[in-house]
Amino acid sequence: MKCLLYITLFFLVVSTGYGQRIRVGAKHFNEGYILSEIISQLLEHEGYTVTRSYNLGGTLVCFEALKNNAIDIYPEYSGTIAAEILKQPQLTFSETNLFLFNNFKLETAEPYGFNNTYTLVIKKEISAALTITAISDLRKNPELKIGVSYEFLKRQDGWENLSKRYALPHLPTGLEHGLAYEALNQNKIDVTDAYSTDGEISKYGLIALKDDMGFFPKYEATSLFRSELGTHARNVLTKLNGKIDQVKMQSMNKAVLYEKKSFKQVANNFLVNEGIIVANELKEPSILSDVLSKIATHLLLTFSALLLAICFAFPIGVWLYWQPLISTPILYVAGLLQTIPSIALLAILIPFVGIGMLPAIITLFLYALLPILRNTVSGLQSVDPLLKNVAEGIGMSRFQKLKFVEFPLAMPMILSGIRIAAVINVGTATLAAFIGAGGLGEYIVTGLALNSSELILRGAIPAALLALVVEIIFNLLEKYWIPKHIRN
Amino acid sequence: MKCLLYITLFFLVVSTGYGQRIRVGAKHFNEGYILSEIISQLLEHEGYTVTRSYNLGGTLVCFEALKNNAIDIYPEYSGTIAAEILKQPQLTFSETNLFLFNNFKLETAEPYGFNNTYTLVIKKEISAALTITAISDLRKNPELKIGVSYEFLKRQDGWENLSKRYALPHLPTGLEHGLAYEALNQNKIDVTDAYSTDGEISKYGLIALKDDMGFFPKYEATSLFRSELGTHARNVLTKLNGKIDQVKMQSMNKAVLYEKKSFKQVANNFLVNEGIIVANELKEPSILSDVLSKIATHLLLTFSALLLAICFAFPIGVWLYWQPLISTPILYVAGLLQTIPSIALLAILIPFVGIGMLPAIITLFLYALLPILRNTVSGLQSVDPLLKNVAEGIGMSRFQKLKFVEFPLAMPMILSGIRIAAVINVGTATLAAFIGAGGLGEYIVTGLALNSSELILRGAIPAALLALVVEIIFNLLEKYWIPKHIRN
Amino acid sequence: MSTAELINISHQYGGQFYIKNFSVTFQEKKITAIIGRSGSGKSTILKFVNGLVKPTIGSITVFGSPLNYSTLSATRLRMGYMLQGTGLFPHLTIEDNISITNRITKGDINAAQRIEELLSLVRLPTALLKKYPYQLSGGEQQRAGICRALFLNPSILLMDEPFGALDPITRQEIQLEILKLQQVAARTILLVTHDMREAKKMADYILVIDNGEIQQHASTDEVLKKPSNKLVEQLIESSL
Amino acid sequence: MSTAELINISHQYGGQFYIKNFSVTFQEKKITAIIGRSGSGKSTILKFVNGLVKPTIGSITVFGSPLNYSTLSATRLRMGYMLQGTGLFPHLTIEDNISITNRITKGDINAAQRIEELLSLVRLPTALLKKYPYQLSGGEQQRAGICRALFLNPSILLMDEPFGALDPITRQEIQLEILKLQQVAARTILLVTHDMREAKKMADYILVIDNGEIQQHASTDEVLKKPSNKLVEQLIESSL
Ligand SMILES: Nc1ncnc2c1ncn2[C@@H]1O[C@H](COP(=O)(O)OP(=O)(O)OP(=O)(O)O)[C@@H](O)[C@H]1O
Ligand SMILES: Nc1ncnc2c1ncn2[C@@H]1O[C@H](COP(=O)(O)OP(=O)(O)OP(=O)(O)O)[C@@H](O)[C@H]1O
Ligand SMILES: [Mg+2]
Ligand SMILES: [Mg+2]
Repeated sequence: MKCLLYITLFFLVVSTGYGQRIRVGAKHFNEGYILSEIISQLLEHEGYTVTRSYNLGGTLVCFEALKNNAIDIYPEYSGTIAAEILKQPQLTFSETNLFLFNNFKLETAEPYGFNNTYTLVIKKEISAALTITAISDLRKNPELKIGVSYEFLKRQDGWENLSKRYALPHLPTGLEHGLAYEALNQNKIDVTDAYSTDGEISKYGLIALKDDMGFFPKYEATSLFRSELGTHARNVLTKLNGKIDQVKMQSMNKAVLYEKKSFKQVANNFLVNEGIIVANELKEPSILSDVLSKIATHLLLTFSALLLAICFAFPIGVWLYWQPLISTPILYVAGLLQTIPSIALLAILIPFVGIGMLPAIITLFLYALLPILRNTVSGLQSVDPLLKNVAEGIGMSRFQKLKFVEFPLAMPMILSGIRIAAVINVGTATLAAFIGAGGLGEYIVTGLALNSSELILRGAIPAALLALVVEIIFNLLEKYWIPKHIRN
Repeated sequence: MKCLLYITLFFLVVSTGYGQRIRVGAKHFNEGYILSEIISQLLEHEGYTVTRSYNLGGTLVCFEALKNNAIDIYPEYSGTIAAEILKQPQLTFSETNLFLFNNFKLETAEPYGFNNTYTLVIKKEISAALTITAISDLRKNPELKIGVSYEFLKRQDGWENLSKRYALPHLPTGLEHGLAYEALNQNKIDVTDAYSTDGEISKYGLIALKDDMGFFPKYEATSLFRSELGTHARNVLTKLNGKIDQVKMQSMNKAVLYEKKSFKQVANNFLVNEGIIVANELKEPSILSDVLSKIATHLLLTFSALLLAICFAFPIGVWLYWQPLISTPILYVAGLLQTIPSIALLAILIPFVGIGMLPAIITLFLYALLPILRNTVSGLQSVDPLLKNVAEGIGMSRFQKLKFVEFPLAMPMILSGIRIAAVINVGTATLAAFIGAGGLGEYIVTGLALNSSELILRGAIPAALLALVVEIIFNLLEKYWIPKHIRN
Repeated sequence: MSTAELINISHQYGGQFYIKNFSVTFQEKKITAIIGRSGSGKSTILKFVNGLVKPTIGSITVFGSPLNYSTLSATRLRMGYMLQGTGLFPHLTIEDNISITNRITKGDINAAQRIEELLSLVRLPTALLKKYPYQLSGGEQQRAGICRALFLNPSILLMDEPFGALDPITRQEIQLEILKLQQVAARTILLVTHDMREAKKMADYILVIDNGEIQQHASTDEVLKKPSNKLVEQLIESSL
Repeated sequence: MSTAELINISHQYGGQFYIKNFSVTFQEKKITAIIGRSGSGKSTILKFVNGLVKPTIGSITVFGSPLNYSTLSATRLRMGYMLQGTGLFPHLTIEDNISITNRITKGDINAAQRIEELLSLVRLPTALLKKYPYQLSGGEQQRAGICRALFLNPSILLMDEPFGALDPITRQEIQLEILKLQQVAARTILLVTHDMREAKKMADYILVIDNGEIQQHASTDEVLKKPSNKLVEQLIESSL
């Protein structure tokens, strides 16, 4: 039992360990993953050990995580820092940096070289034929058919104001954003709106028109990191300065979206092509190995928490059994813990223990306590009193009675409690992804975000199978531990 | 046992009953509640029985609920319907209506008479002194200090474009929205941005400037309802046409926010003052009685689910105990159910059973199954085989053996399972508010939305106490059912 | 018809055959004492008759017809059975333990009166009725067990060392009471005992078995006078 | 020093006093048979000595010093105790049941050899060792219980109707074995029994109690020859 506890603690220490270790966060969308992976591989190439805390949800979770020293670095956009995080959109880049440093001891690197904002795109042939390269060039071509997404029609940095600023005479048609590129391709429209780093720009070979009147706000990507980051690491990061232009970002986004390349692969190709790192064998995890590694994390989460809960609930359960008067209030507290909704509990823990596995394990641990505790107490209580008397009369001490008689006879009930806890844990652990603890929940969270039922199932099915496996393991343990006639 | 089942079913039927019943939904913010309450009281005054499904979360949940016949009516804004729901912001009001009818068999009433959008506000004295009543009047008064919220600075229908459109020369300062009214009051600024129906406009006696160049988009409030709604009910709804102007809405919002009036009270005052309904005694629930009624709902949710689970798990548990071969797979399935995250489960159920108590009870029921089932089986299995033999040898049938010997002796374990399930249910039931099932979770959900820890605690503390009460009840049951020496 | 008969029974416990080709017919309305060394199969025979153990091979006849394992409980209610060891239900009071068969059959017996009769038969004070088994001494528990077996006035009675934990005085009193009952309305009684004097006093017939085999089955007189072999002789000698 | 003494014991079970001012000194290294009617308090006396029941008033001396309730388990290991009813642990094999005290004391006894000795003493085949209690007959279980009580060779031995479920032959054999043991190394044995012949054969002293009161406590001869009152006389008569 003790030995199991040590193993758990060891895992915890290892998974939160220190040294030449840098923790890289990522925002929760394709481009965020790609950029984070570029940073990670660059750092790894320079000899750092990188802990990837991807899947950190939105801007605020990333920023909180950085602020609270749960990660060391993540890629962010200048406009987002000013407008969304600092709520002061008027700030210049250098003002932003000053503010970040003074208030949070955070710094940014130089921009990577691309600007992720709205833009208008046009087919290469038309661009060439009519020599259109900037938005203002559209003015002299009123015959061009412009079709923009409903969202762009509605937005205030959208069509209405854009056309006013550039005095564009066109009357655009609204269409679904998803259909715009196809429409362009089939020459149903000539111009549409897009994000400047959309992979489709690269895929369909489109030209992004220059915003020559500076209408669209700037969202320049850069590394945002904690000031404690050593000078060597900072120097390493400068290698990315100005290295990723719009076109490269587009083609990386395309590679992920349309060429089924993994984030790892895309990042690696970029770094090698740019000569930033030398080509190396990239251990590319297949879906299978990725699922397996997520299962491993999931198991680690579930079982560390379960083991902790067992190590806790056993002695407490015994103590409660010996001291029935205290037992009631303690069981009540364990019950109260259970009434805190899991997401709330996870959120509550962030300020105390940051993000990652630790708060997840604590949450799971707390949820596992009640079933084990209650069944341990009830199980011990329901052992035949005659046998308890015999054990005492024979000369067993309290502990020996527990070890040789009460525990073995209460074991079916205790195991039943552990099984309930284990299965609840496997389920609740899927929520742990919300705070970057990894595991199968990552698929589910990502799937919910991208509305991809394939991804959701990629997480849900192994989780369900895991529950099955847990059941089977316990069945075997039961067979091994409990003589058949006691099991019935 | 059976009797309990009937009671549960009765509650279910009553709570989803039919007749002259109209189900009114509400969007999840003050104005939404007020408008829904006005509709509800109007309908009630006309003799309808109204089921209030407030707390339906955002626009999409409301609309889905309406579309899927889970509610009959809720108040919505023209701009929101076009832009957010239909994603076609260019649609006119009548086009929107056509689209709604053709695609979803939904209709809208005439607008209530106010437009909830951004506006600029100014103090009455200044307005009078300088005769400023419209935004364009500001142009001639460049000395006025304008302070606007960071959000308004950032937004595209915010300051930048507004000042361009109106050619305003002022240089605004950014400030926290929460502080703007105070700043105005203390004459630190003269003009700020506001929502046109903000209660503060009424509270501080401010003048909302006319958007004379039509810069801000229109968000006119109206009743959105299912086409099946009878003509009489439609006629009743017309009584609201044009009856709520900006000022009235402002003062209603103020009454809720600053005069601590309840939604019910405010709605009632409005209807009576407008002469739409005759004054009647309004049974105004105090906070206490509101908490109590939420506790009642919470209890209803928890205990219906628990009773159902018991009614299910008992026979199944017995069956599994009798047929150990089937037992394993069935217990596995119960375990699988437990691995579905609760929110996902609630979401999955909406298409099948709509919103409200039913899906919540089903979810809670599924979660309660495993602990009861497993402990029932284990408990029955661990009854002393000698006593089972005696029971048989005496002449008991299978059922009698169960009733007289196995159940009583397994009772401590079965109760332990039920207690685990009950406490898990009390906790999980707080999530039920997300799908409009009511209960204490409403406070928590509302509190999370409004970032009010007072509200969160108003839900969390009674939930925790409820868990305590459940424990105490079960302690008493245990004392009553199980002889002391069997309990240990 | 309160017959009980084992026909060509063979049975194995955990692998190897323990009883082989065992046949015996118990005399109707008589007391048969079953005698034998520890582990010889006495309790097993009662379990066969009661249906608690189904023999691997062979058939059993009770109440004039073959034992039907699908309607056992009805049959058993007509057959009192007192297991070795008392087997009282720990969660029921003595009163409920004794009258449990009344609750099963929802019978119209006047339970209170019947309980009183039985208590005086086994010399138990009524003060014990509200107690739970764990509050009773070994002999008291055993006597409560006897009451339970007799409650429905069964016409076949299986008793597995029913008086083993009783002091000789009480033992004699109860023996006599049972004999009295037998005179009023005779039933078929199988009485497992280690006490030859008990067999001699109560039994009409004696069945001696060893290692699952019949050593002798005859009237009490005959067994006592002409033990069929050394073992029977020894058993009689060492306890008479 | 293997003394056992009850001094001025009074005890109540659930409200009213059951035993009052009870004092008795058991002869060291002798066998004392405790005789009495069912419910007279025989088992309770053994429980006092073992410490399972703490008397409401009064003190107990064992091994020459007052029974210390905080160090009971050490004391009990020197005191074999066989409860009424066998009380074998259902989850342990017979072997583990018998040698459980060896695991408790982590003693250096050669367990296998000791088990073999004890088995032959109670006439149990070694084939039973790997079985679980539920697979044994009543008498076999009882004998396993005797082995368990004897395992550590205790110098005080409390036996509550140890041979009640045994056939007379086995019973006699074990009685003799115990007497043999007693000759080799005498211990203080308290033997609760309902069998006067057993008392006569084995006991040096006899303690007769009734209703929690001592009726007679004297050497076996004296009790048999001069019963102190009617009850003692009856008890002797009805079972000798
Ligand atoms: N836990 C208890 N609670 C209440 N009364 C008890 C308890 N244990 C024993 N008694 C009562 O104390 C009396 C003496 O019990 P004890 O077990 O000592 O009798 P005994 O002499 O061993 O009888 P027997 O020969 O039947 O075993 C009995 O009348 C019994 O009912
Ligand atoms: N469930 C079982 N599994 C294996 N063996 C068993 C089982 N029940 C009984 N036996 C064996 O069958 C034999 C006969 O058992 P039974 O209980 O009939 O003996 P008995 O004559 O009643 O003995 P006693 O006088 O000791 O009660 C014993 O040797 C015992 O070990
Ligand atoms: Mg037997
Ligand atoms: Mg006793």
